[in-house]
Amino acid sequence: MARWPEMESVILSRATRLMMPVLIVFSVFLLLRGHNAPGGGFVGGLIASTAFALLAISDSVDVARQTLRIEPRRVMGFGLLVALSAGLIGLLSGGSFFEGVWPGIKLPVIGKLGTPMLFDIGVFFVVVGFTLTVVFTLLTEED
Amino acid sequence: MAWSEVLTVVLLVPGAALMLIGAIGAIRLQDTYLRMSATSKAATLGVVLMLAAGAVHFGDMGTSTRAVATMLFMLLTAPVAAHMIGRAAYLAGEPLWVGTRTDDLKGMYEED
Amino acid sequence: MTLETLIRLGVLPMLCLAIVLAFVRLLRGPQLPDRVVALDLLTSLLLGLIVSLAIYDEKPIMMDVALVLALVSFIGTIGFARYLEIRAWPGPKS
Amino acid sequence: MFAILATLALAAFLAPSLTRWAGRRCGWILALAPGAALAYLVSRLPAVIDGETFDATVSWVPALDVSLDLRLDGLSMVFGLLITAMGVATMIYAAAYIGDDQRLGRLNATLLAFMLAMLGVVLADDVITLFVAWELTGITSYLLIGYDNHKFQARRAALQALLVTGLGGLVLLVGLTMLSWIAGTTQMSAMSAAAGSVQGSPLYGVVLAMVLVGAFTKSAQFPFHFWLPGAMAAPTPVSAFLHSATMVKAGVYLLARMQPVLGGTEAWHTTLGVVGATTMLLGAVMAFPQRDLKKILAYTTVSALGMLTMLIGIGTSAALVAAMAYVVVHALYKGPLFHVAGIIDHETGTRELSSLGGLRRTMPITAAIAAMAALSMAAVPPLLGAYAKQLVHAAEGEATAAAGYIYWTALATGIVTTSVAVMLAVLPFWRAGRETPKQPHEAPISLWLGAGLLATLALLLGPVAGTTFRPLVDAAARVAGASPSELHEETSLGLASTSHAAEPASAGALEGAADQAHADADHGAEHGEHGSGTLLKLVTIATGVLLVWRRDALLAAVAPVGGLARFGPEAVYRLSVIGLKSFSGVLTRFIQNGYLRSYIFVVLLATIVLAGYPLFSDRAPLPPLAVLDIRLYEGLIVMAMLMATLFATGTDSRLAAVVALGLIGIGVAINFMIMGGPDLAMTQLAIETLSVLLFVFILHRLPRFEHFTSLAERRRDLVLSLMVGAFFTSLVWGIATEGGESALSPYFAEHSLSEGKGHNVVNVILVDFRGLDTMGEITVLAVAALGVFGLMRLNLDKEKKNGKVA
Repeated sequence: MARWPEMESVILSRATRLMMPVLIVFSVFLLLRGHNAPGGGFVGGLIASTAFALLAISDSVDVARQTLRIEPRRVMGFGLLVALSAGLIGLLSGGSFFEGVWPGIKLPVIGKLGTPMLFDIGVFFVVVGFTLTVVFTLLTEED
Repeated sequence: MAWSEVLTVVLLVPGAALMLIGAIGAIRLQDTYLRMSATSKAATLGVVLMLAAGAVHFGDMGTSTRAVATMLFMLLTAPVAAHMIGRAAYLAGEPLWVGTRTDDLKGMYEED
Repeated sequence: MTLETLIRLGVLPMLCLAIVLAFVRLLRGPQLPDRVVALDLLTSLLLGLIVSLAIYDEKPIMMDVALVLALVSFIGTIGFARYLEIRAWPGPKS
Repeated sequence: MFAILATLALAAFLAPSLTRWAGRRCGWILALAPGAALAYLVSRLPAVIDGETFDATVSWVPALDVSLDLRLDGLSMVFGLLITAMGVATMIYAAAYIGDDQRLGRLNATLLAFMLAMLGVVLADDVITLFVAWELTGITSYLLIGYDNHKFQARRAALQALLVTGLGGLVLLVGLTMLSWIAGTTQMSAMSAAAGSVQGSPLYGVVLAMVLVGAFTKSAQFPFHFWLPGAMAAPTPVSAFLHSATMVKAGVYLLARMQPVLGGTEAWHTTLGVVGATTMLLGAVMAFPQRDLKKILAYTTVSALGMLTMLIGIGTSAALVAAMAYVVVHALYKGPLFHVAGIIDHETGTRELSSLGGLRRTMPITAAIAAMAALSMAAVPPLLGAYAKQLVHAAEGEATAAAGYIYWTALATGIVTTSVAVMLAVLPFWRAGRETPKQPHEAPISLWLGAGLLATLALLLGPVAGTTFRPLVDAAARVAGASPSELHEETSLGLASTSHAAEPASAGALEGAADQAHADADHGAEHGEHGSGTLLKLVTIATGVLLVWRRDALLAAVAPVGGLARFGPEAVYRLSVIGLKSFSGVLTRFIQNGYLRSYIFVVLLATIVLAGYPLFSDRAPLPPLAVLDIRLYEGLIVMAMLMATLFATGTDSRLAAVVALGLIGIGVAINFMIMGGPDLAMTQLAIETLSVLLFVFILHRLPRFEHFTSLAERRRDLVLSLMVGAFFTSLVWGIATEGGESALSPYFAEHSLSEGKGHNVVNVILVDFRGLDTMGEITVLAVAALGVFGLMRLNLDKEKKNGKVA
């Protein structure tokens, strides 16, 4: 007989397991190329959090929390910190707050590194943190 | 028409046709399960074909890999989605079409 | 018969007709699952539309949008299915 | 000059810890800070008297060329000396008076902070610096009045003072900014050059009114005077320092400082003259019936401030000199009187005039100080008060605007002030002894030392006023606009008359001086019947004493008039505060009634009205939209979205509505894509997914679907939504047809690669050009998430508490 509450479907959880890495890679890909082609922190963050939300639905919130390993709120805090430091680097290196600083290093895949890129990564983490905090809180309530 | 254009057309038009058939199926078929089988199978195959046409048409490395990724994604998720809807509909007590002969699931999800 | 005219006269009208039909199912669909099916179908149709437009307007960027739209349709369907299950069979809890 | 401000600031900062460490002796130590400032000013005194000025500037906001300009000239010297001298006396007095109350540290710190602010006001040469210091005095005064915050009376008085002076300050800010805009400079010293253009400009009336409101509220002029008696709820050292000698004179200082720029016009003279005279009379008359010593002193201060405003209103050189002289003299006698009142309260436990008497035997020194101060107040020669009063009488004669009114009010005030002086000095000390709650004995030295010094100063300076006191006052008057030529003739005369008075300080000699002053005043005034000044003075003093003697009978007769207070300005203030509270209550109940529906309704309505009106009120009807080449499928998608909207609003099943919304979202995303915004489309799609998910989880827990709103409400909402729809359509329509090219997008497009190092303009804008906005947005996101978490956590705990959760 069907057991409740984990009315989970094996097919769905297997599919999610398979898809998680693809989605995460795709979201990071969107994030890093954001500067030169459609993408960026917001979209990347949303896609990544959708992946985790899917995991939360297919299996359960606790599984999703374990896979994420870090408390979503802490992710958000970390994101804000990264974003702020990106702004401060501009200030510290003589320019004004949030002035873009381009050290001129050019990585093969990602392209030129710079503080706006760092800021974008900060945005990515904040968006992921934000969405997952909301989704997980709602889900915990429900389960 | 260049060789690649022919291939694109060969992939694109049947894709669109299949999707139209899927839509017609969704309209004419009698109950949820039949409609679902039509849409998930026909439409998904149609999309895959059109994505392939896209991949062929844009030869460059980046786009075609992404198109292939989307195709794989569709091939993976469509059946899972169809399965989930079907089960949910059955649980929700959707009536089967009067003409269905066998219902394998009868009795499997009894109220406990 | 260039590719563009073929798409404009062939593929797009077919897709538009399909969209109309799917939409009729969405409106008429007696029960919720029918509507979810219609939504799933509509999303696939729109995906097809995006791809054909990408080819028609020569914009490869649109293919990324296609992937995201596929993601949308899958997760939307899963969400609705999950909801239907809970509503249909809340289990001993409530 | 910044050094003395810095020392005061440092002292204020260290005061709390210093007070704890030094205990009762902290008063003497902390007095060093104002003492140092006093020493600095005195060292600059000779130079300032010769007309020299000292400037100091620190650039504060270079972008708006706002800088901290300080200037030490005659006028600021007089007030500076006043503040620092009174400051020293107050610090010593406060420590002894408050004793070992653990909040003494806070009081000392605030007092020193106030001194800093007051010096800031007096030394400021830049309008903005003046205003900042002006507001700081308001805040410190609020803190000081509300010192006994456990008493409701003190809190209410503090709030009242803050509101009245605060609002006045606000009006003053507008006035000053307009003034500096017209005059072209924020430097007050440079403004006098632009006096012509200021007085000529159409805005002169408005600027004048605003500056006057600022000054009148601060200096408690009628009808804003009621906050000052209320401020007596502050501890006595505060009342002595702020509400008699320094802060309330800031308004007078501002008038004197603005006299060269705004003064000289008919409006200036009449307003100041009338308001000043009325306040002067009102203050004196209301002081008479009071029973509490401090209230009497408060009302007499109001009266003195009225006189000062009137003198500045008269505006002749003699009047300005008299005003400056009276500013100092008033502080010299009012400060000690307040300290005496404090000593009486401290020693006998009560401040009720009726229950005080025969204190001269138990408190001889205090009695002597009170006598000296009161005599100076009643302008009995040879005290400095007499000299000042003589100048005042001379000046009153010269009044042109509302001369009659001024003359008679001045006369009446003279009488009442004398009687009040008698009430203060004679009754408590020389009347038959009365038993008081505490057995009175002489106050400790630190309590009467400050008052004693100031009172004896008034005594010593009296006879030699011409040589020592007068030059300083002239320097100040010159800054306030008195012309040196007239002053000179006045001084020589004053000198002559007081020189021979230098030998025996007999009253007669000074009488001669008074006559001559009156004599030369005659040729100015129309009234011929001056006769001799002495007769007038004797009559004033006699009537004053008479009034005191028959006080009780007089009060009984006047009692019914007391009912008038109900309609006074204080009642107006109270009513407006109560009215404001109830109005805000009603408004909040309407706006914040807890239903999300009404919030949205108010927001949408406001948007349409506020944004719609300016956009479409004066515009020609929208040009016909050129038929865009809308392709078939675009039209189809829009049609689908429209149908989905109708369906979503019509259906009863929430989830069907969610499905429809999902479709609309996807339609929008595709439109974005067609318009050429792929990453916008992607973001929209991703958000669409997540919102569907969130909706699904939330809907699951909502109760069965019922209609909360009545049919009428739904019809109203329909109309509103149609209006909103029409508004946004026409907005987009206008933009589409207008096609006004914005300067921004080309700029971003151009520089996105060169500066932002990225081809994707949208992302470069988001992350680099407008990085700060995005920073703000993600912070908002974070806070929102915490909000959701908090709310949800709340429900969870509740359910756990009553064990519902399995």
